[in-house]
Amino acid sequence: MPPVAFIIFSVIMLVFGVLVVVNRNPVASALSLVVSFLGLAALFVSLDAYFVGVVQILVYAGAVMVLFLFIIMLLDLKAEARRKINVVPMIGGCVLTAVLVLQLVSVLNTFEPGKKSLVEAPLDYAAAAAARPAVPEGKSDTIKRDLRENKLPDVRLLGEQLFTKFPFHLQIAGVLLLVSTVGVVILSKRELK
Amino acid sequence: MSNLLYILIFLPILASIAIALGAPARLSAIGAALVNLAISLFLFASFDSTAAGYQFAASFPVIPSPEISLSVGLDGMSLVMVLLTAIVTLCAVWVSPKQVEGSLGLYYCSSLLISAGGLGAFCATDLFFFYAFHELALIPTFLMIGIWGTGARKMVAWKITIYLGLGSVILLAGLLALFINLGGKSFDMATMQAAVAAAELPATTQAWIFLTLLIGFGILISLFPFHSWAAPAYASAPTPTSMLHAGVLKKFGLYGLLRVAVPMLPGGINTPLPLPLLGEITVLDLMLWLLLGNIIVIGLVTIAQKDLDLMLGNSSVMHMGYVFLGIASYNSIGFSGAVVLMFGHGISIALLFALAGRIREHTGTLTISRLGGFGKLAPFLGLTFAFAAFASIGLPGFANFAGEVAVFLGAFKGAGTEITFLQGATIVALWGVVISAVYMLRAYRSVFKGEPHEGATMPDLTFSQRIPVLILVASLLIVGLYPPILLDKIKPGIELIAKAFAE
Amino acid sequence: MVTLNAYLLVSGLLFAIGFAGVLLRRNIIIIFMCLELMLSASNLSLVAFSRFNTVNGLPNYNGQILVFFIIAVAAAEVAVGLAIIVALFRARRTTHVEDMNSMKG
Amino acid sequence: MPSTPAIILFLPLAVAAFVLLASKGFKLNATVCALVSTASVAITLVLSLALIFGAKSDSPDEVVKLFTWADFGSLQLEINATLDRLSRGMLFVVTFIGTLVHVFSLGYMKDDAGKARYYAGLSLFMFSMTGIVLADNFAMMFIFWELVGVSSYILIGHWYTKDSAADAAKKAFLTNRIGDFGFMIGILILFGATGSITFAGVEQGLTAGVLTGGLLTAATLCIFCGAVGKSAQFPLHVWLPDAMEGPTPVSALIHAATMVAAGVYMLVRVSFLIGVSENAATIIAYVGGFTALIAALMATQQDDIKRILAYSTLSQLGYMVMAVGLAAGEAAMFHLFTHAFFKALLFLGSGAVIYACHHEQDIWKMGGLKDKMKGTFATFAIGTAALIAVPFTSGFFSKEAILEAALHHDMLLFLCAAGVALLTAFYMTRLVVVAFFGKARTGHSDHATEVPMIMLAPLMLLAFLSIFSGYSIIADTLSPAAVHSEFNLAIFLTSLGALIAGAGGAWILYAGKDKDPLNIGIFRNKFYFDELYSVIIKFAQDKFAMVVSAVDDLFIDSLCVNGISRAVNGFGLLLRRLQSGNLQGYAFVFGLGILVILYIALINT
Repeated sequence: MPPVAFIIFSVIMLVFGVLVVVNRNPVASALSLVVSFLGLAALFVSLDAYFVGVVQILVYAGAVMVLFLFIIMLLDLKAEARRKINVVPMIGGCVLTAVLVLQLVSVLNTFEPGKKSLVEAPLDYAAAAAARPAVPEGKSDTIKRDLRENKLPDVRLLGEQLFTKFPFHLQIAGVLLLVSTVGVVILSKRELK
Repeated sequence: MSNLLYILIFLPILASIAIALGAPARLSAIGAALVNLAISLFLFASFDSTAAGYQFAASFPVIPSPEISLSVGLDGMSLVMVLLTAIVTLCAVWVSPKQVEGSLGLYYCSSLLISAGGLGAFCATDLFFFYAFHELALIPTFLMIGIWGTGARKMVAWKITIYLGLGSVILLAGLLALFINLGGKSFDMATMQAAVAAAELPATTQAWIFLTLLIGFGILISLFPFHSWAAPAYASAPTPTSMLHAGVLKKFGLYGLLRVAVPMLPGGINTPLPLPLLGEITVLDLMLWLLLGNIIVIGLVTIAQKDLDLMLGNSSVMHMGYVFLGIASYNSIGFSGAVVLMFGHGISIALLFALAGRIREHTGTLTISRLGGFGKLAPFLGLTFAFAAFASIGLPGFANFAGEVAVFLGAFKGAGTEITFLQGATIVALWGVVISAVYMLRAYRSVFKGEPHEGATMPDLTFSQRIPVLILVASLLIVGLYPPILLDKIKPGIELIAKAFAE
Repeated sequence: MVTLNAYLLVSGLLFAIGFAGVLLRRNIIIIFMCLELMLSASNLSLVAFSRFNTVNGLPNYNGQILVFFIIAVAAAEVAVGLAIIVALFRARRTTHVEDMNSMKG
Repeated sequence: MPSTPAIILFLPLAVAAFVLLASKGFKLNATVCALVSTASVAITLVLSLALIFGAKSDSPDEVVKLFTWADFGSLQLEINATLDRLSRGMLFVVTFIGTLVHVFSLGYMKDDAGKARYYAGLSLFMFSMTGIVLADNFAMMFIFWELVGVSSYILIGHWYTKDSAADAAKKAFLTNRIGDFGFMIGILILFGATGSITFAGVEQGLTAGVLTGGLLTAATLCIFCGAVGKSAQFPLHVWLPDAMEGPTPVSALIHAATMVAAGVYMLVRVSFLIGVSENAATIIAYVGGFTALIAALMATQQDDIKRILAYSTLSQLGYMVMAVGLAAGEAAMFHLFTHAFFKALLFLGSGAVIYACHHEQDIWKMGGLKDKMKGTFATFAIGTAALIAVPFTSGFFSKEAILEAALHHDMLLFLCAAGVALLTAFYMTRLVVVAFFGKARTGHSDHATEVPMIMLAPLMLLAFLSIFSGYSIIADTLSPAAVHSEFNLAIFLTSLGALIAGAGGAWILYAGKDKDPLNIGIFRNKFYFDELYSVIIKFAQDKFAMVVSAVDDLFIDSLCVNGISRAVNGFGLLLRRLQSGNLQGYAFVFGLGILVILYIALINT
């Protein structure tokens, strides 16, 4: 990806991120967040993380943000009435953020490994294919085949890792989702007994 | 055989679980207490009084390093304490009401758990469980006072909990210091005792640890000036809790001093420590001053009480001073006296609280001036209260007397013609015998003698209510008339402890 | 060409924007959105690290798997969080954080 | 087969337990209980006589081991029976008077509701008193010493619904406790110094000279404290007159003949101690003499028949203690022996009078009883004669012995003793004249009739002994100690003169009078000792206790304990401020924390 595209998507992402914060209307904020996530997804794609990029759009920009909008509609939130702005917390928050950014810059300035560009870390499909272990006779390795064909089997590689190295964690995540589902159902009941 | 002690400890716990699961509360509790008493009596009968060291020992490893194991065993001293616990538990459960506000099950469970904690602490030969079991008993005490107490029960419950919790923390610090200084490898008491000689701790270190233990245990025993939790707590607590705590649990601290501090810190008692405000003072002298505070100051405080329950609570604080005196005498006579006195005091104070509780149940008050002539209205109550009062002020024929005499004789054993601070303190402490007679007889005179107040009623105890009272009276009398029944069992173990610092 | 630091900088800025939102906004739903921004910013860092630390010519997929989990957890969090907000709104008729101070000691 | 001393000692205890259990638990008839109790004491009397007559004149003193009460390894506390002339004789006195009192009580307490309890108390007392007599060591002595106090407490407070009786019982017990406090200290000092608790062991230690000087005097005086309490010597004499609230037979047994004499007995038992401590002996003698004098003075102005006798007992006990202090222990024991009979006689006689007058005790409400109660009057007169030492009665011989000892040692004490003899004659004559002579002053005494035989018989037996127990034919065998003093004209004349002066003076003053011509407030009010003590108790104890209690409450509980808790509470309140409930405040602090950590972790390195 050329630097121009990187800059464009980064700017989209950041600008709409700022809009999320400064918009007085929650619906506008939510929509800004969707756009910001789209920019983020593009950056993921620029990093060859196609699956994550797609998930970001599907889950975040799609499902989660719909949920947000739903709730905003449900609660019928109007634009916030102007309240008296508390100066001290406001300044404090801004200063803290500024300091954070400053720290970030100073750390990145001295972060040597971060100075290499994408060109210096090229993807090498042939080497990757060669590094894969041999499969038993009669079975085929689709990942290897794809790599040989100079394609990045992104989803397959992720899935392979997920199911071979982290199956337990995956199940825990599943349980977590189940629990949260139950929790939400209970919380949403009108009369808590 | 060796599993008997586990049964003894865990039976009350199992019974509480059963009650929690819906078993009839009173029946299960009395059943468990009866079985426990039977086991204790069996242990008592089959105890070999010629052998020193722990009997019925058993061990169950929990953590290999540092070595913690649920090991149990009895020597004469713990045997007596176990017997005391079993007797008082049965009586405390028996006098518990058949109906209470709230959960009856919790009421009985609490009593059983206090008992289990006491039994565990007395049986344990592992320092960790020795401590842990006592802590177990504090929680139900808090619940009982907080839920079923009278008067300012919440305040009192918090006070006792925080106070005893503080004492426990100080105690824990002392025990850990001892543990680390004795090698820090095993919590087994016998192993630690064996390490004493090799460790060769500097006398000052020993003295500091002893002081920490004295304060820690002292708070649990209501040693002056850490006594102010005791009387209000006993006055406020429901009857079975007062009986169990004053009768049994409070003895844990004294037992601990004799079991841990005295034999494992042989050089700690006579080494001067530079203390703030007090200057250079040995732990022994400090202990003597404080026990005089218990006996004389609290004795006078007791005289000034206007309520029977507060008076009994304070008297129990006061009498702890005599047990301390027995420990301070540092010879086997004094130690034996201390153990017998613990037994006698435990039984007599439980009896007094049981009878006072009965009066409160009926009249709703224990203010002495509002009671009178109960001897005529309820002769059995009057007679047994007299027995308990006589026992409490140390008259011959009751277990307390045997203990007190031994304590006094122990303090003078080998004194020669020099009157040191120990002997001087003993003479002052003797005045406490007069003081306790004053408040006890005054209260007895006002409550039980004379004509009853106009319109006053007091039903006498029913047959079923008499049984626990008679058990307690009988225990006092048997030991009082023939002390060797306890002394013979205590002797080998006590001599072992006495030998530990004589060397 | 684009360096790792560039990605990290962008990610950090996004994080800072989210952080500022959390500190400055009073509407709890917007605060919640800002939290999502911060999570996403960390995702970007992870993906960037994953891409730049190649293993045998491929991105290090461990990083992306972490992102996957973060998204899963975030989804759950959003669901529960929004349910709580709804419950709160029912009780208090407000989404303003300054009105939610029953934890004040 | 248990030995004879064991039976004598433990039979009463068994009976006491039996009576208590049987009457309370199984509702056994109270009269049966009374008879069982009486029978048991009669058995002990027979056994004591058997001990006396079984012993040959030259048989050595022995100690019969009964059982070890407590074994501490390095120290054994044993319950033993020491058998020598002293204990055998004392045993006879105790069981003999005990038997008579039991019998007398069968009549006196016939209709009492608490008869079973009364007899249980009597049996318990017999057990305790026997224990004191048989003791061969200080521990055993102390055990039974305390038990005697208990049984006395029970019996004085027999009519416990009566406030005065309940108070008297409490007073007696507490006063005795103060004496016991000293007694115990004395025992402890002796034990500490000699390492022994037995009389023999302590004597051996003292002979070896391990304990001398001030500490020995202190120890002796501490031991004496026990006697001061039990034998009601000044300054602890106040309980005895009040103890007359108990049933009259109890007064005869406990507060005249036996228990109060236990102090004297104990002093004689430990006379080796007094022998080596001269200063203490002098103090003891003077305390005894002083008590004898003030008690006699107080007796002259009392109106209650039993109180007169009580003060008379005090006075006679003072005599005995004085004798002990003058190293005339034998004279003291001899007087104890004779006094036991005639004082028991007088008390039982007064009991008979009270019984006949429907529990009237004021002598000014009696009068003219000599014709209505001939038997009682005759025996009472004999008792009086013995008490005021009419020549050739038993009291004459024993008092003579004491006077002789006083004459040889200390002129002041001799004069004091002679004065007491005069006063004794005076107040006893006053009592007899007012109560028995003249005419009946109230309906009660007018309708009095002779008491039944079961009450009269013990009186007669005692009257016989009051006259003859001083003669060597009885005294030599039965008495714990007999003194045959040489006839001394000076003493004879002094005592005769005192007798005539006292009795004659009283006759002249009181014959035919209906109210007391004398009114000496200080005697009548017992030198205000009771008032003084109640003030002392009120201030030194009750007020002091209140102050201590208040200090305890304010300083330790409120200031130290609750103060700490308040400090903790205040600190908590302070920390509570930080808990603002502001979500973003928390987030701010949180972020700040992260920045600080980042700074430390990444930049500062």
